[in-house]
Amino acid sequence: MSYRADPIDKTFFSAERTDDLAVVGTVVQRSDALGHVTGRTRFFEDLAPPDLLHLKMFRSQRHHARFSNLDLAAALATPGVVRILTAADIPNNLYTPLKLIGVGPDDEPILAEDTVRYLGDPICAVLAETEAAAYQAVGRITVDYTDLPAVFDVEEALAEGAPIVNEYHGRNYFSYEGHHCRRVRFGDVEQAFAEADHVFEWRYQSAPIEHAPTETTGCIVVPQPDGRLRIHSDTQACFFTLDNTALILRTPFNKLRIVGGTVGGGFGGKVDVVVEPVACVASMLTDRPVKFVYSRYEEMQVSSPRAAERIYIKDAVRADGRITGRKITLYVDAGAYARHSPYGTTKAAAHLPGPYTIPNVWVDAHCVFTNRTPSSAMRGFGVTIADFALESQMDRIARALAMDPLRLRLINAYRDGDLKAHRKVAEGTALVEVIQKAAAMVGHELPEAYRRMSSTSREATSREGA
Amino acid sequence: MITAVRVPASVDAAVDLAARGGWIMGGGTIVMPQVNTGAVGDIELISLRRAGLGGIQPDGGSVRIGAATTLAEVGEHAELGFLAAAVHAIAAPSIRNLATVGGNLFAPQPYGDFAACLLALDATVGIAGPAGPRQCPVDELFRTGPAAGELVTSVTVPLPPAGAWFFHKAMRRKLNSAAIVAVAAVVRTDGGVVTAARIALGGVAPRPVRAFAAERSLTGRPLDRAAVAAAGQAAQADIDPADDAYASAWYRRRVLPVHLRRALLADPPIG
Amino acid sequence: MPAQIVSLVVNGRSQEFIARPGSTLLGSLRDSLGLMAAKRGCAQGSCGTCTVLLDGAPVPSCLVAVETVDGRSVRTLEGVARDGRLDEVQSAFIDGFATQCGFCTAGMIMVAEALLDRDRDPSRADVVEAISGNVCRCTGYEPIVAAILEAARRRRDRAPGAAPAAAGAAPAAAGSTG
Amino acid sequence: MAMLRGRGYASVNYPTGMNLGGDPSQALIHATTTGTFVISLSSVDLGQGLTTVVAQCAAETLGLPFGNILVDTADTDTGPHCMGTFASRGTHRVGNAVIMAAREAREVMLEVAAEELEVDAADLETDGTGFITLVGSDQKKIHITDLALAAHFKHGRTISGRGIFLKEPSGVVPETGEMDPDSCQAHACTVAVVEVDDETGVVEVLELHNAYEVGRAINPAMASQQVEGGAWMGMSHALFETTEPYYPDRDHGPTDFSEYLMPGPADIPALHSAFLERPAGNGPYGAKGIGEMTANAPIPAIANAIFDACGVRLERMPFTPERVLRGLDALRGPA
Repeated sequence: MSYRADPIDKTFFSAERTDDLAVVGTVVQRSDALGHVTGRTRFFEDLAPPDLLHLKMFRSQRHHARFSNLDLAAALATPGVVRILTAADIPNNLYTPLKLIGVGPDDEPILAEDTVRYLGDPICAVLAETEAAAYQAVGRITVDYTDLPAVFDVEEALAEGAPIVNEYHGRNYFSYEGHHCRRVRFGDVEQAFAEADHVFEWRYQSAPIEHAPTETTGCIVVPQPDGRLRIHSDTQACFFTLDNTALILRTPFNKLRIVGGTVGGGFGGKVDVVVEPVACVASMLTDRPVKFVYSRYEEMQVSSPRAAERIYIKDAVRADGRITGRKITLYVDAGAYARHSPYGTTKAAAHLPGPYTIPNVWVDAHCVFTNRTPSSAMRGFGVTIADFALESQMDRIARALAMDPLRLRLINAYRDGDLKAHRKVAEGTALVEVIQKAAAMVGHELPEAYRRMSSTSREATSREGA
Repeated sequence: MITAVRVPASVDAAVDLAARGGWIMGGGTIVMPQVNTGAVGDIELISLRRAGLGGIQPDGGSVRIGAATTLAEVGEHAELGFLAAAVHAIAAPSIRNLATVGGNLFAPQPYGDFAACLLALDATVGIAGPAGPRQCPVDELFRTGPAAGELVTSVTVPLPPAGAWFFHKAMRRKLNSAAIVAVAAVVRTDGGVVTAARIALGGVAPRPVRAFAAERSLTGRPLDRAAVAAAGQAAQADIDPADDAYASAWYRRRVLPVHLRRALLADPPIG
Repeated sequence: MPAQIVSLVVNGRSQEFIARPGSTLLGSLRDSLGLMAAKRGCAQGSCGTCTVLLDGAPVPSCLVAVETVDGRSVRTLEGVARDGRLDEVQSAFIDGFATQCGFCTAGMIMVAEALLDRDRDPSRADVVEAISGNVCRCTGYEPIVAAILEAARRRRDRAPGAAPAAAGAAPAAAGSTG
Repeated sequence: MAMLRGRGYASVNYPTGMNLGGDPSQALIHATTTGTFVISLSSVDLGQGLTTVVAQCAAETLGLPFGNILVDTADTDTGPHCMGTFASRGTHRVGNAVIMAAREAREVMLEVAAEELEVDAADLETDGTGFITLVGSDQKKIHITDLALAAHFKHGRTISGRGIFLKEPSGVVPETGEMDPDSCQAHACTVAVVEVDDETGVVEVLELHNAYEVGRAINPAMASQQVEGGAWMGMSHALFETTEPYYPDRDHGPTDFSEYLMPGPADIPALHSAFLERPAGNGPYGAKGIGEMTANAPIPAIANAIFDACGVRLERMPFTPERVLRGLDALRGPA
């Protein structure tokens, strides 16, 4: 046996789990592995339809600017260039991907009309017989920019008088049902601070992170005999992409077909719908197959990253380690367009104040627009950076109180039946047990009282600090 | 767009082609990334792969390395064993199977560690061009660059005396990383006292640079912690670091003395 | 200058095709010969997904102008299995759960083939260095390292003391340290 | 100089499913005439192994060998709707839909078997090797291949099933944040051991220990793949990664894998992991989604280990050598 299958410790939750399954819980080989090791797995770019056109994007070289005098003449004269698409060619040029679940407003042009809001904002799309010709033509496009003031810091963006990044929102934040941020209000944190033995406040900051899949985002669109378009895509969400694309194309949904499902790494980056719409327009207007695949540069700098976040956490803590109040101000740097960030910010608010039962919680989670590459979904977004902040905070509190960091967590760990800050009753919790297990794995000794703790009940002594 | 790919079968043919313009290409690791992103105009590529520029020839106290010799070949050559660690620190084996000694002279910083080694070794570069062949010290090539139509045909490396070669590269990961600071040095000692030092630094300036101030500081002193620390401070005058994706100029300047010491003195970290 | 006719011996078979100036070995394998196992991950030589063996040595095929390797021998993942039978590296990758998305797999396996052709008994450090130019974003590398070491064991077990059997079309060095 | 060693802890939870629900996935399943069951989906396998684990769920529910299941997915003409692969929802949502479809197909399968064997369907069971048998009898049994042939050619029945999983969409009370965001929560605790070079600020992660509560590890080797790959990504996020190294300044953004720094195979720590299972009532055989969370706990665990090692508190990601060294310099005071 040469694979890793980490052991399952069945002594935990033994009354709730069973061993009566035949296939589930066993190790079977991956059904896709044979194709991978023989090279027979077909990724979207392994399709090679005849008469394929290559699409390369001319992108903004400015952070925030109006532009005029888009000059395509030299590019169109480049041998092999077939057509150049501009905003006027896109039936519904303005969109936002989450409109499918009722999130608005539309705030992002497929191709820029007269304004660019980040370095790399797409302006026009060159279609050519070869990739080299498309690149060459892109290099020959010129445009006159009139720079607009740009803002890059989330708190500066929210300050009075900051330049407006995205006029479709009118302000530099996403508005949640009339509120300037996603809020959680539970108990009374100010009273908790007033009554606390200790108050700790610290700040945390991350920077944008790229999904960096080895396969870049892309698609190949092939016109079909029945007049429909078949879209070979590495999307993470076939129908989500199909539905968004149909809306942008202003075409019946059944005119499109997505074929995908084999993806060279996603990590959330391939949930944005950024290649299929313009490739479909290109295919419809030329009646030829079209490939639009991001270069590695585009994947690194133009595709949406995990948002940078800034998080302030202020905690009310008793001398025994009980956290009685937690006030969190979160700024999610959405970049120039909303994409999935309004969702991720709400997901962050739902996650706070972390896996701990704290009776007084106050959260303001801001989704902020700045003149940078729009951020979007990435593996755990809303939670990953919050966990960095929350668990750093826990460590600092433990050190400030000279407490064992695991005991501090166990004292505050949420249990079945606890009311979370968002007012859902906790069930199926297991934070206590994973801490106990990890402690055992590294030989971190816990006193008997802590080893006896359970997620299914709260021991009477915990309020007194065990 | 690439208009032609020439693969001349001799240096003379390569020189003739180069005289008409075009980009000289060794292994392709510098040129082809630009070709693949369309970042080139209408140019010809002139590959040196078949121009007879391979081969490693020991000649008494020096070794002549053909410009088209790959870094992998250098890393495996017995006479050049002292350079194996430096070669090993460059990129990855698959890149070293392509990248050439000649090409590395033109690798933009913070790449080009082998060029830093050549600078420390006071290597001589063989150049062919319209005006015929010539030899030039590697530091002169860095200062002036080749003339139009010239191409590098070889480097000749004087072999350092036993125990006089030092190399250390600070990286962002253990393998396959550009240089934060690369230190290559030939330091001669007599009775523990430095009689001559030739130190080259990579990653800390637009080109590999000689650490003249550090060399002066070190010469005449015992090769010990105090002298090397002084040289590390002196070296601040020798560098012109920049911010990039790997590290800031501040960081490079801050850790230069540490890495100069780690290059010259073997004091393993205390656990 | 017009396109050139280029000849390669690919997986033991002579192939000729027309190459446009600027074509890479990767582009030619995929577009002219229909061999799709090698992937375009970055076109910069920095990811390793396009790695193939050129005269037995692993190289990023995206950095090779194809006219410059006219007449040489190339081995790709399509040429690794023999008569439909997986070789030791392929089977060890399956058994060791060394794949997730699969996009890096072709490059990883070709690097491993070259390593095991040269060295029947590589150390862990040898394996780590061999794959240090190949990016995997899914696995954390350890299962790949383990699978390559397992493949070396299987190959030694199959042919103890013998010269490497899988050199195939690649005229790899027959010597070994084992 | 010194190499300073430290240990740090982090414990986290993670929600399964799209925030606030409203993210359905469907599955259709049917038997071919020879008893292979084809699951039709439009779900995407990113490499996490969805197609393998849902086939395991189907085999378990049908009571048939894993080899009898095929998955046909990610074609919007042939597969029913799936919201997509994100939010740690694939295994949970699609697994549930597949189980529901397989239950329906199993009912038909047993009904037809009852007709063939002339017994009551309630008295039949599957033996896991391909036979449907009368409880307590060695004689009364039929193989799925024969049964599927009979269903089609003799009884005119389709052995098929439909499945869907939907957590109904819900909203947020904007004033208070009251909401129902998740289907269940998975849990993890990570312990990191690091070494800090006090002259350069370089951090090496030596060990990562992980305890994961996953509801049910449907395929323990593939669950381990998620933990292992995620631990690497978390370490990578912690120490290396960003598209904007001088954030919020936009300069010097990496453009390829040379500049975009991630740990390579020489930089990986020793990894020790274990699973706990507290099955989720709404999960497929109790499984919770762990695809995303595995990168999370290593980040603060490493931050806390760095503090333990050298007293530097990292408030900014990534924890570059420069940030660690600036912290060390601040602690040491002016030279």
